[in-house]
Amino acid sequence: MLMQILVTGLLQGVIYALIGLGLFLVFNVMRVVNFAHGYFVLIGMYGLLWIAPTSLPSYLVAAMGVALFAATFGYVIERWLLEFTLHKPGHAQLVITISLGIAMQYFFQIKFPEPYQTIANPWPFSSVEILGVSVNSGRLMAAVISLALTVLISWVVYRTSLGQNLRACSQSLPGAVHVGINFPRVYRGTFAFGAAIAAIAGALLIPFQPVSPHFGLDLTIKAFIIVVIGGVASIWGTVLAGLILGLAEAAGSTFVSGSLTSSVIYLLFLLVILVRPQGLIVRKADFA
Amino acid sequence: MDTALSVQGLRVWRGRSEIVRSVDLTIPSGQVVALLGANGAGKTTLIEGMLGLLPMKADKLDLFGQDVRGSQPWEMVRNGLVVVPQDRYLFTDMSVQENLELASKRSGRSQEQVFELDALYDLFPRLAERKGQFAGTLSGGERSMLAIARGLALQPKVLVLDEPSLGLAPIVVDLIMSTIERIAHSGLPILLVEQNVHQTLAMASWGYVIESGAVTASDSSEALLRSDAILSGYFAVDVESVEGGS
Amino acid sequence: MLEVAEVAKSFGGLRVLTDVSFTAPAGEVTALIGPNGAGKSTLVNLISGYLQPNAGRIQLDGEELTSRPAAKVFKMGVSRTFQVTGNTAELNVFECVAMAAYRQSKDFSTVNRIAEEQLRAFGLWRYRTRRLGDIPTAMVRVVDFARGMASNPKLLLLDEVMAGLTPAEVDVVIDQVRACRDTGVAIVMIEHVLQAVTALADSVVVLNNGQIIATGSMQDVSRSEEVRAAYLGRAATT
Amino acid sequence: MTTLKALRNTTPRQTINTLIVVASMIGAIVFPWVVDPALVGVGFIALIYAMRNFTWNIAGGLVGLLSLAHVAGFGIGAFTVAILTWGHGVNVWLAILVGMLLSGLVGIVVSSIMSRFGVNAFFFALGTAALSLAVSGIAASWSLTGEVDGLQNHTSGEGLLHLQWFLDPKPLYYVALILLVVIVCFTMWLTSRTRFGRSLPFIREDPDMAASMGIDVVRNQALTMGLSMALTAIPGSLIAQYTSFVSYESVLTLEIGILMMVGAIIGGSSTLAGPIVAGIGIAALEEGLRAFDVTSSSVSSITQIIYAAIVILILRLGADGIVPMWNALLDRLFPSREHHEVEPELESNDKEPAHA
Amino acid sequence: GSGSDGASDTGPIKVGVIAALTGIAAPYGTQSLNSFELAVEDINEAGGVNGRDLEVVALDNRSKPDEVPALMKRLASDDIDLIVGASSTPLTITAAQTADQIKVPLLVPMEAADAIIGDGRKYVYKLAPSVLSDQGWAAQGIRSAMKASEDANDPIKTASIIYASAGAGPEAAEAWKRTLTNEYPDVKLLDETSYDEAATSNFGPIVSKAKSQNPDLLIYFGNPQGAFLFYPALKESNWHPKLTLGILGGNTNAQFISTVGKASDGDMAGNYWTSLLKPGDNAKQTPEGYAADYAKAYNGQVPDGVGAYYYSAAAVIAEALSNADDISDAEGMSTAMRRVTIDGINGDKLGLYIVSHGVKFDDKGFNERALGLVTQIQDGKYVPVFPEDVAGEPAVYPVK
Ligand SMILES: Nc1ncnc2c1ncn2[C@@H]1O[C@H](COP(=O)(O)OP(=O)(O)OP(=O)(O)O)[C@@H](O)[C@H]1O
Ligand SMILES: Nc1ncnc2c1ncn2[C@@H]1O[C@H](COP(=O)(O)OP(=O)(O)OP(=O)(O)O)[C@@H](O)[C@H]1O
Ligand SMILES: [Mg+2]
Ligand SMILES: [Mg+2]
Repeated sequence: MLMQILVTGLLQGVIYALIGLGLFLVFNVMRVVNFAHGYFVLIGMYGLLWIAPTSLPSYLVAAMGVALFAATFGYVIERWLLEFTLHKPGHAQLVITISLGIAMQYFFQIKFPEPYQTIANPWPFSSVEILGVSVNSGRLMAAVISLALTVLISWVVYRTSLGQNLRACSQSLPGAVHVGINFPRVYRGTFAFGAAIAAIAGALLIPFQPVSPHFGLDLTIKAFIIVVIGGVASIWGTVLAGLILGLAEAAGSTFVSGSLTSSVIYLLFLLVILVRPQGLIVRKADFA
Repeated sequence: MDTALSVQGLRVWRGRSEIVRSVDLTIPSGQVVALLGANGAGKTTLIEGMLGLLPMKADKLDLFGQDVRGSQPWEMVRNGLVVVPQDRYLFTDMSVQENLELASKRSGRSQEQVFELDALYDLFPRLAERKGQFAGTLSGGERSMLAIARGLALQPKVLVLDEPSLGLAPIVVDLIMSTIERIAHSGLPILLVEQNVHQTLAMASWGYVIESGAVTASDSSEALLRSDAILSGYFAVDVESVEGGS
Repeated sequence: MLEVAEVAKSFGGLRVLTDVSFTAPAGEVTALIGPNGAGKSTLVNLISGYLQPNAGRIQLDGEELTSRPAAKVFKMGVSRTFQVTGNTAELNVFECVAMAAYRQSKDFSTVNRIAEEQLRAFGLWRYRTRRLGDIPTAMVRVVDFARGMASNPKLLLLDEVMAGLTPAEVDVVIDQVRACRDTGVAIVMIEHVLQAVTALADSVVVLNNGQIIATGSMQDVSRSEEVRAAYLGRAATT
Repeated sequence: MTTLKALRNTTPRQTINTLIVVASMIGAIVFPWVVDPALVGVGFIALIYAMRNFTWNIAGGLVGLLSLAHVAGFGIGAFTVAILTWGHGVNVWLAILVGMLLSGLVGIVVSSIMSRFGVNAFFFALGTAALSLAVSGIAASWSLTGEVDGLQNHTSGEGLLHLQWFLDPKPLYYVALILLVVIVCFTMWLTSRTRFGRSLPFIREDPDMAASMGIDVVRNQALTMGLSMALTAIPGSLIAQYTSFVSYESVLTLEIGILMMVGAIIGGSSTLAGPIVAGIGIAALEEGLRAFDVTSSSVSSITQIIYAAIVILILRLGADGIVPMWNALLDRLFPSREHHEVEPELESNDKEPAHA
Repeated sequence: GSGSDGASDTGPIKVGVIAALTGIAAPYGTQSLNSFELAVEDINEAGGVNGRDLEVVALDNRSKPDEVPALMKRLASDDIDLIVGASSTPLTITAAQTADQIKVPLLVPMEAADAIIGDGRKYVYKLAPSVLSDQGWAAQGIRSAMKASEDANDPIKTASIIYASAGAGPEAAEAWKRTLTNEYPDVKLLDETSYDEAATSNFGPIVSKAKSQNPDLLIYFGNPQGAFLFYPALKESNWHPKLTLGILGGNTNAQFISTVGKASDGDMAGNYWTSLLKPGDNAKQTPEGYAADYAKAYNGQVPDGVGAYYYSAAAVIAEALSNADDISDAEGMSTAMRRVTIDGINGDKLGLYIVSHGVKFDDKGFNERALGLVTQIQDGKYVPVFPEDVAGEPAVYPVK
């Protein structure tokens, strides 16, 4: 039983972490709270539903395709709808992304009136035993790929000069300009990238997770929880928080009854915010 | 062409008010040019306008003989026009070292590194002591030092310093002034904005006095030191008292 | 009178102040000078309740200030200015000063009257409807100063209010500081503008590396070799 | 008093805006008599939106607390009336007061805990969202709140005392209107005349500086949050009386919380009028979009997309919201004296001695 | 609205529909409005009622209960004397309250919690049975499962219940338990788990708990977002109880079989309706015909019982109107509703009534003849298995 919770929780958690990561980057670099993030995941899900790939290669190509599409879409959104708000005080971007989410939700509702569909499992095996727990291949591969992407992203952010530019923009925009960083490009790139990651996560989810337009808001909120619990200081905080949320859900659905599961999870989340307002992982200056 | 930077008819807006009106200004290669003016005269606005951070219009804006009107600010920086801003704009959650690394990496593509990190730490030993500390927790003076060091790490071809000595101890001001002089001798053209008239003019070859967004005097520094312009333009507090005086 | 006794402060492993003691009597200007990063602003933060000292005590007229929260310290009569301006751009100049005046009176119109007086005295009246972000940067600190005065404080902490002012403007502020001192307020002034220190300081405290290396009149301390080496440099000879 | 006069130079903009306020007051009063009776209910909903947005904005706009906890306040207001009045026969006005008190208490506790721990604005939003979701879950599983089925009004009293009119929505409309006006006037008085109210912008912009002016940041923040949430309970109670039914799905959805925030922000959260304008505007827009033929269900989804697009468009035109945009427009059309003040003005008593 | 001005006596008879076309309940609302309109078209084609056409006036309540009263009042002021609605339980409760206040009859075709009628309302009529009632889907489901196992000479001995805490879950669980204890005291209830749909994205742990107890009968309720995950998880666990029993929600959703695939095989469920129901003798419209018409009219979408009940609701209204003495006001309309008697499928005059049970409203407004239908998924189709008079095929037991 415990094993079961551990395995399901961690597998789910890795995917949450990937979804959270896209939001984290956008929030951290641009200070934009992207309420449409969950709907970007839906782009991946509905995109694959629409393409309906039948083989593994076509599935992978389709996933790539939706990621590319989401990136382009994200770029356009950033360029035309968000960029102008970024230097201004107030929370216009918040409302814009909320509205964007609403528009996307109803677009999906019109295009895909039949809710809760999935695609056929593209992986060549159907389930495997891990530590005595049988796991659906879709879930397993989603987790594996998410993990690989997470590692890749953190490498980019911490080990490349691209990442350094990202962090510079996140801390002082005028500072970034004064050292010659083309910040609009960084912003657009980040937003497009965040959207692409979300779409990939969606593509990974759709083989086993039925999709409906309302799923977007749920995912957005989960992604936020992850980012907040993780803290803005480090990518690893986000990853850790993703895993914790996955585990909490798995444990919660077994041990807490009824609608209280969410309440318990949210209250726990609140507690974490209070105890660690800076998030789980805080970067310390070293007083060498 | 031996002018590093040359502007004509520069007008800069903040919001809907035109703050800088039709300014002409030239920085010859290898010289220090001083920009003087009372608080709120528009010095910072002028610099931010040149860099393209504020809405502006100019009849001419040449950097080493090339028309750079319409360039984005980051392009200006990459072309060598480096500004050490009055508000410093450090990367507060990065360490001193990371701030400098970031700047030197960004510049280090084609040019040879004139200002190595080690040289910068030699210049400001205080920063060397604070290498690992977040820039956000530095003292006021330490921030100024870091901002200047970061500017130099970008390997500028033209350096604009907006009140570099703000909040610095007299001994550091001396240090900075002599550093600026040394850098200038090595051939780097510098535009220096300072409140410290005498020290500034002693170092500069040419000076501009700006008042309510317009240049009211421009002369060699010796002439300027002796001129009325300094008295009426610089020491005056208010437009009205100038008007009363004239 | 402000009494600072054996105060120490460190951040993480970094000792910023060690064993700092001095007094700032009412009706006098005590100048706090020293090289950058000596710990002057930190000391102001300790006195005004923004930071808590690791050791030592701070008292104002015999009342304990140590470890009191900032708002409480203000109510007890300590006003301060900020060296690094925060997110104040959207704030209205008049409201800033009026808000501080509430220490003197709870009455709406009295408060507004005090604010008006102070703004006029500092030559800031014409800025009254502006946002702090729209007035020249150096003026923001003068507004801070006016704000401090509007609260009718017992102790005024000025952290580099003259930085960036033209010599003429410095003269204006010097007059204000004098006028304020003459009303019997204890003033602690951090300055790198020596023109002002020389003109105003009744006594000078020199900090270096978190320790006091000299105290006395400006003439006294500028004779000290250590002070010259650490702080004054060439300025001492001119 | 010269100070006040100097501060309150009437600009053309103010004159125009005053006229608009007067006109819309008159409009609001005669509204139920000039429109189709069925639209009175829409008018009532519009007032509820306005009240919701406005009360949210007291904490959200004036102090910058991006709160999603307000939906909990809204729900508490509704559930208190349901439990006390419908369930135990307590007078509804008393129940409303109790609801306000409870909701205000939640606000105070939430805010003081959060700000004590130094939570930043966005985290505040998400933390409070979590709280609302938790409260919603609790309401869905607690027998006192009717679990998933919610609570219904089976009482039959009508009239002002019972705050209930089964057939004619007009009286409830006027009650909402009067309450809205009272809340607005109270807030205006608070923010311009009292120390507490005047301290709010300082807390929003720079809590450190606020503390240096003797403002107890944590306390004032908590009080504002409490006040704001207490007032949000009022529209909650009114809705409960209007629909005679409350459940976690009807008054405790995060969507309501988000709508309050969105409404205040598109109206212009830096202004008092903004949230009201937006509330009424949104209700009118929803009504206008309903005019489309809904017989095909995708038309209904398309109206939602149009609605979202209009919101985005408004913000695209002016990121600060409708009312600031309007004010800027008026300033441009009728440049006022204030504009000239950008130049240093000449005032005889303004000259300081240039030299000592 | 009242008053019988001459013009309206010959013009079309307007019927109001309040549905959730947007928001959380939109999937239901959309199908119900579509079906209702389809039925009205069919009625009008058949010559209307007493020579007058029906006309639908639909309003979207956006899934928000607080919008409903104003919409109802607007319909009433538009001279509409009968309203159909309103998609989900909270919406319907508000509609029912308002109906009683404004004294306009409200016909509730679909399942909504009994609370909408409660101890009785004068103007509310509920067509479908209740989850909770003794003749409802939950109780019938148990009977059907027990009968299948008894027929197979392998009576069910143990059972477990897993249900979503939201929606009809708690009511279903209560009815299941009640029926088991009252009618089948020998069956041992091993476990009862309620889960939170919003926080459960993987049913692995819940299924493995059930697996460890190994009940003969696994009883489940979940909305689509839960059911579509639960059954695959059950399949992955490499364990299957002798029978799974569900009720409405996800198990009878139009997408259930195609999305869940093999994992749904043999699942028995209390179901609104299935297109395999045998039509009556008087049929102008058959269940299969309705499904085909719907698919033709709406892009090949497949309707489920929600649509069928709304389609039938229109037939009920036509029946009421055709018997009525006076339909010029709401009072007359209400009397007409109370007079309706339909015996069973296609038992109405027009032959358009396509659900499995008859109609006769009692004093409170509940349908006395409402009876829960039970279907089992066989070869990818919902086959009616209980009650016997409508059953097509015998039930399969044990599954696999
Ligand atoms: N956002 C704004 N809108 C309108 N006017 C502004 C704005 N910001 C600044 N100003 C005004 O622009 C003028 C020029 O300011 P600027 O900062 O360029 O002066 P400066 O010469 O650099 O002064 P300092 O010595 O204080 O740095 C000032 O009078 C100031 O009040
Ligand atoms: N939060 C902090 N964490 C770590 N170090 C800090 C922190 N705050 C200040 N310091 C360090 O403490 C030292 C003293 O800072 P302080 O601001 O008091 O200097 P100062 O004397 O006011 O200098 P200046 O004249 O340059 O303003 C500096 O070296 C600074 O880097
Ligand atoms: Mg400047
Ligand atoms: Mg300092």
